[in-house]
Amino acid sequence: MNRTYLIVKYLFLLAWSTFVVFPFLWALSTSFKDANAVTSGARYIPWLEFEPSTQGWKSLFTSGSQGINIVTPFLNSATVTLTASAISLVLGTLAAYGLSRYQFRAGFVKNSDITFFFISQRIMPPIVLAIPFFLMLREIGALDTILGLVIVYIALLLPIAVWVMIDFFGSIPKELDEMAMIDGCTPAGAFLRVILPNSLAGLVVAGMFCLIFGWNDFFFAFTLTFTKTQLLPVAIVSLNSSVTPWWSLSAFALISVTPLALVAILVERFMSRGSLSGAIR
Amino acid sequence: MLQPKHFFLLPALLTLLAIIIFPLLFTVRVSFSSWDVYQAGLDYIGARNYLRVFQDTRFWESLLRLSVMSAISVSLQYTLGFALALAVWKQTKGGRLFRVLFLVPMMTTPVVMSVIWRTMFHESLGPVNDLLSVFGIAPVPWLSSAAGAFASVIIVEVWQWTPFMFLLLLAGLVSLPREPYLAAAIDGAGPWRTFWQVTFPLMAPISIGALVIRLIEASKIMDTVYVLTSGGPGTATETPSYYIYIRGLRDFQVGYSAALSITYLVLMIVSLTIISKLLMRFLIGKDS
Amino acid sequence: MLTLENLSTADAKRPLAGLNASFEAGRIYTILGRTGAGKTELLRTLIGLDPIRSGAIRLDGADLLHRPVRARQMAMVYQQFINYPHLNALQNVIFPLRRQNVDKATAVARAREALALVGLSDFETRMPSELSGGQQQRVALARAIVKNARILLMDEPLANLDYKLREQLREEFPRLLHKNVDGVILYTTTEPGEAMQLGDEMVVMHDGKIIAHGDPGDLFDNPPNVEVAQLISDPPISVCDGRIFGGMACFTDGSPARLAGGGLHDGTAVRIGIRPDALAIGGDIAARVTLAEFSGSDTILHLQLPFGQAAMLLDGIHEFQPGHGLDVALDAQSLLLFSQEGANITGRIG
Amino acid sequence: MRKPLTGSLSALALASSGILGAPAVHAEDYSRFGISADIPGTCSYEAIDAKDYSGRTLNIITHAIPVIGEPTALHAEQFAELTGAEVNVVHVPFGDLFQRIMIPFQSGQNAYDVLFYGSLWIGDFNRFLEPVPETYLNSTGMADVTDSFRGVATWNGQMIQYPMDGDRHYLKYRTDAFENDALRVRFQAETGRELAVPATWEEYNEIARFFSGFDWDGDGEINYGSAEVAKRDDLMFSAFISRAAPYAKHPDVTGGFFFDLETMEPLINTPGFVRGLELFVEAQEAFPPGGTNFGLGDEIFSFGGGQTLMSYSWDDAFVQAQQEDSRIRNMVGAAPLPGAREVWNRDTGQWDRFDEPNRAPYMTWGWSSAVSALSEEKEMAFDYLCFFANEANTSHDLQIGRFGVNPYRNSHFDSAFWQSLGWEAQVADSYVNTLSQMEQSDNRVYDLRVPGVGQFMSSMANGVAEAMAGQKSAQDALDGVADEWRAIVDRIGKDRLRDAYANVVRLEDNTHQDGSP
Repeated sequence: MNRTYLIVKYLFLLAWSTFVVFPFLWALSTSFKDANAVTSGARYIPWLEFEPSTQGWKSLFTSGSQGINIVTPFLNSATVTLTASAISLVLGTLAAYGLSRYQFRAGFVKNSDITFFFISQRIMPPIVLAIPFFLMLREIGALDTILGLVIVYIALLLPIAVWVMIDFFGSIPKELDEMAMIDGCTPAGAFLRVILPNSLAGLVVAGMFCLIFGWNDFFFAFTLTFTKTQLLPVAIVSLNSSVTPWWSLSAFALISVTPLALVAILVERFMSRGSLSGAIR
Repeated sequence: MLQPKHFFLLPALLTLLAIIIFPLLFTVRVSFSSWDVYQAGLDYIGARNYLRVFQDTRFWESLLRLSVMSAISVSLQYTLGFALALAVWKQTKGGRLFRVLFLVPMMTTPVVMSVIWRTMFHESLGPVNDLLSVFGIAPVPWLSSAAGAFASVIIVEVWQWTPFMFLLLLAGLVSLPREPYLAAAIDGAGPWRTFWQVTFPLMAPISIGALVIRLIEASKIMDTVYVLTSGGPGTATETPSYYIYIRGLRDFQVGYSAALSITYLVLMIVSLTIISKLLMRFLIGKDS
Repeated sequence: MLTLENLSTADAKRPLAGLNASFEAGRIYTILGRTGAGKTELLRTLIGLDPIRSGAIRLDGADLLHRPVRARQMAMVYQQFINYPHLNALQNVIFPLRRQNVDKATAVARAREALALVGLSDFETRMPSELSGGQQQRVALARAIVKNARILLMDEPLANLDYKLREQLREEFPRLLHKNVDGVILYTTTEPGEAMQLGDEMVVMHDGKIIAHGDPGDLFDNPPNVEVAQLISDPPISVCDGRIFGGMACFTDGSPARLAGGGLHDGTAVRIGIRPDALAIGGDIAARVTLAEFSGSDTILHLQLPFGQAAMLLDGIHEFQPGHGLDVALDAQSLLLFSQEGANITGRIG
Repeated sequence: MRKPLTGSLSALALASSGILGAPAVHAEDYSRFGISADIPGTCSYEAIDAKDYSGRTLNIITHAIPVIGEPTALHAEQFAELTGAEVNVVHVPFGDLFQRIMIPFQSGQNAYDVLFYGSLWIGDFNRFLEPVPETYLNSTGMADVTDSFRGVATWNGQMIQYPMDGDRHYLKYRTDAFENDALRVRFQAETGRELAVPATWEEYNEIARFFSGFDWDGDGEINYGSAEVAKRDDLMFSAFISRAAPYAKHPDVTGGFFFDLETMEPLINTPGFVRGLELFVEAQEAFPPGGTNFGLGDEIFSFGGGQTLMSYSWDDAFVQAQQEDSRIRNMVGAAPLPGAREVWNRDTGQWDRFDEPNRAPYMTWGWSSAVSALSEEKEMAFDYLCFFANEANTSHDLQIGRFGVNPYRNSHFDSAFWQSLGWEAQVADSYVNTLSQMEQSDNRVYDLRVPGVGQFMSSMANGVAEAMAGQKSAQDALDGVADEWRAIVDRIGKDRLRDAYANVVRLEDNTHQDGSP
């Protein structure tokens, strides 16, 4: 019984790993192909099955007309994502703490309604917000700037931060804050000295979600910029001409996922320590 | 009067309001206008756009399709995510590697990853049919048959977002109290019964949160559809978000797409409220 | 001296209803009541965590209500073992001192002292998660003591510990607290034994009200009313209906309880309390066992008597099947007589 | 990567500029820009070099790299170096280009000075575009642009787009298969007809079906009959127009192809279109696996990669097949789009029979460029466009297939030019002849260049997709499209549309502004 269970478990883990890894391996292989290698059917191993070409990778680091140089977009993306995530995380954590510890009431609006208001911001399909955001940023002169994107991304990311952190704070006993206040802390002191240091796991998870959704947003980065401020996902589609460059997109997919994969390693550390305890609940 | 509690909530609330209030009100206003590709402006045409939404079978069909699609894909994500979380929860050889690996798909850029998947599903140049042929399976019309396209979209969604469920559920599992398990062990419950009588009920609150959030996100599915199938074949994979995109930014019927969006928003809020109530009753057995 | 004047709350699940009491420094007050009687609510209100609706709280005459939590000079030990998870044992105890602006060196010295008092000198650098439940609660106690608070609140501090530890700490507490705490000590518990053992004075709460306040021994011997009587003994006193007949209390089957009738008219309905030790095996009352349960090294038998139900305490472990019949005797000295309204009107015969 | 300019090419380029006699000796050598030599002209390297735009900025939106996007960026770099201007270029995939330009237009935001986009959007963009100034209308390059491409750039008698590319749909086929005797014999045995380049879409479908499902070129991979753009929201609408045109565009009927210009009643569900759609649906059986979901990129890969026998759309697939490292280089031929022997005559309400198949070349939308009316750098913007399309640059760009710059000047229809790039004479001839024949046709079909063209086309594409997927019959699907078109006409306004559509009908009916033939 136990043995069968173990075998089944590992088969399942291996099968899923294969499923997870396969697209990356395919992308890795494809990133070294050219049009000829692509059009001659499914080929997997360079040299053996096709003549490798580095044009996919080169096209991502070419300044000039024949490719894009993703270094600047990479830095832009990092700036926008990190700034917006940091602001969202700070504001979202504060709000989530307030909502999890205090009762708010304004007319018929209660805590649960405020929480829902935050989360409901994720429901709206982004497409329809493109034009209003465009007009708004235009008014404040923030079109095609890092600032403008940060503003919009905060609206996208704040709800995520609030959602994760409300769940997280819900798992931290209220008595801990009370204890801190009994021991002489102000409400802010209790939050900063006691709750925050114990929320690292939640912050890591919330931060990770912010980074994921910020880093990978294509739509707003695309609609709200012109020629000066280019983010990473927008840069890559510059190569998506009549013929989709399988090779460049594959190379890009691998490059783009790397910084976040490092975040995954960080998150895993918290998971194995068990200190994500109730990151969500 | 401002109390300490307000200093926690208000910065975020006011920031979000400041950013979102204009777009939101503007969208509502636009939905009552005839803003279109030839005339940009806020005239007032009453509820004409909404009447059109009401008669737009393509929209309602896409909603129906979406509910089937997201129900299948989110429940697959949940089941698989739960199974994976259970599998690496206890001491597992290579557990850390698995955990990192399982997280990575959700970190990929959907707009790019969908292209990679499209190349994989390519019926004559892609590896999926090529590998299937090794097992003697005839080429599957992944993107050119209604069922295949539907399945492809779901496969990509499951690939990308099962990690989300996995992470949330694993975090939940790790923080479960130990006592109920001791009690179950004393009762002599087997692993199957322990799961259903202890683990699953204890995980219910996390499950509901994760399911609702995934439903919200999954319902916005758009990049995947655009890249993989363009909503086709026919309209077999057209979702409301993609349809709104077509109407709004391809056709540039700004007023009409705003009306579609507001309708969508209201329907989503209503159905998510109902769904979470039902989940509560089903999984926890209580209301609210 | 801590004084409550007509203290009421509204919001809580178990509102307090017009509490009046005063507590003196240097004494341990145990607050006894069932879960939900309002004990915790009282402590939370005192410390300022829950708002009040009306009334006043004074410390040596000064109004405490308008002071924020951090300035009420109170300390609290929770039922759950609440320590700061990110700080080690020593840092936990230092924490309140630093908030009082005690300089670092002094704080460390005093914290060490406090940890030594609770016997944790060897565990200073352990994180709370690396300590046992009992040790965690000792850290919490040290953190409460070290502040030199005017008022120390302890909310069922032993409830979540296992039996042995509980016994051990119960032994230690009175000496430890008396020696190290100058202020008022309020200690809530659901266990009558603990309340009597630890309390210099005992307060009994029921339904958000204080229903008795006095010396534990007195209250036990002579509970002022039927609620107190039921709360104060474990297993609880059983209450059966009765009637005055010939100036004497009798059970509903007519058998005499051999209690003076308290001057009531014949036929007046009364309630007769039977302490668990009032019953003994071997007598003329036919009884049937409905349930046998064990409490420590004792056996509690729930019996069906001709005039009602009552619990009996037996030394040692005895196996009885439900339905087993046996004859019992009733000791009149251990009976209590209550008016229909619940007041204790016990009068001994002779 | 780039081939050196050959003698014949420079001769051609010089000839095209009409200043053959001028001395080719210049004070400065511009060959460092990748051209073999500057060619004198209005916007030659030398002329632009003389301008000083330092400290000023030019913002350009264009298509993704490489098609049009690469030459845009290349010439932007050159322009910047010559004039000292700062030039920013943003590259956008075709599917998102319209909204990326339209949102700033509608909100009055001056986002881009120069725009490269699909010429069919002129109906939507015309209000926001700056007419081409006199100087440039009289430039050396402009004089040589063919009539049809001048027409494409003109709106209400005014040129508002700057011609820099010529596009059309034509048929591409594998000559190695058509000339293979064994296959010819087999084809005859099976169908009873001789194998020839299809002259009608019925023949196209038949030949495609025959060549589907076996490895007729011996490369070890199974081959198929036809690669077409059939993915709904890709460019499928263009493919459908190509197929339907000869059945629906009667040479004797004037006054509108998509609409009856007088009533603005949609013609999309008339028998000619229905027949075209039925044949499109039928053709699916000769598609490669997944072919019903092919976008333009897939089509190019499929035909250009040697998988399919025939394809029709823009130049890309042909150019891909003719790449130096292509497996099927010089095994491809170009031909006019197939025609129809039965053509619907909406004047008489019946089918007319044609012994010589009726051809209706689809002058499909292609790349065009324009200057935004909101721009504050209009002079520099037009200088850039004129420089982009100067004689030296155009000759250079035509040589590089991936640039997507295709013949649009009379001088480009010269077989020798293409042979100089290593094309075999037969291939080059078929290419040039096919293209120039289209220019000479009197029965051309143009895109529906009206406001809201996106709405009309996406509605049409959806109906076509429903028929292709078997969700509806061809007639039902197009009836549905016609209903939607009527609704769009009501929303946008009949008169507004008629005014715009008249521009298209004038081109189709070969009439001039004043209505005279």
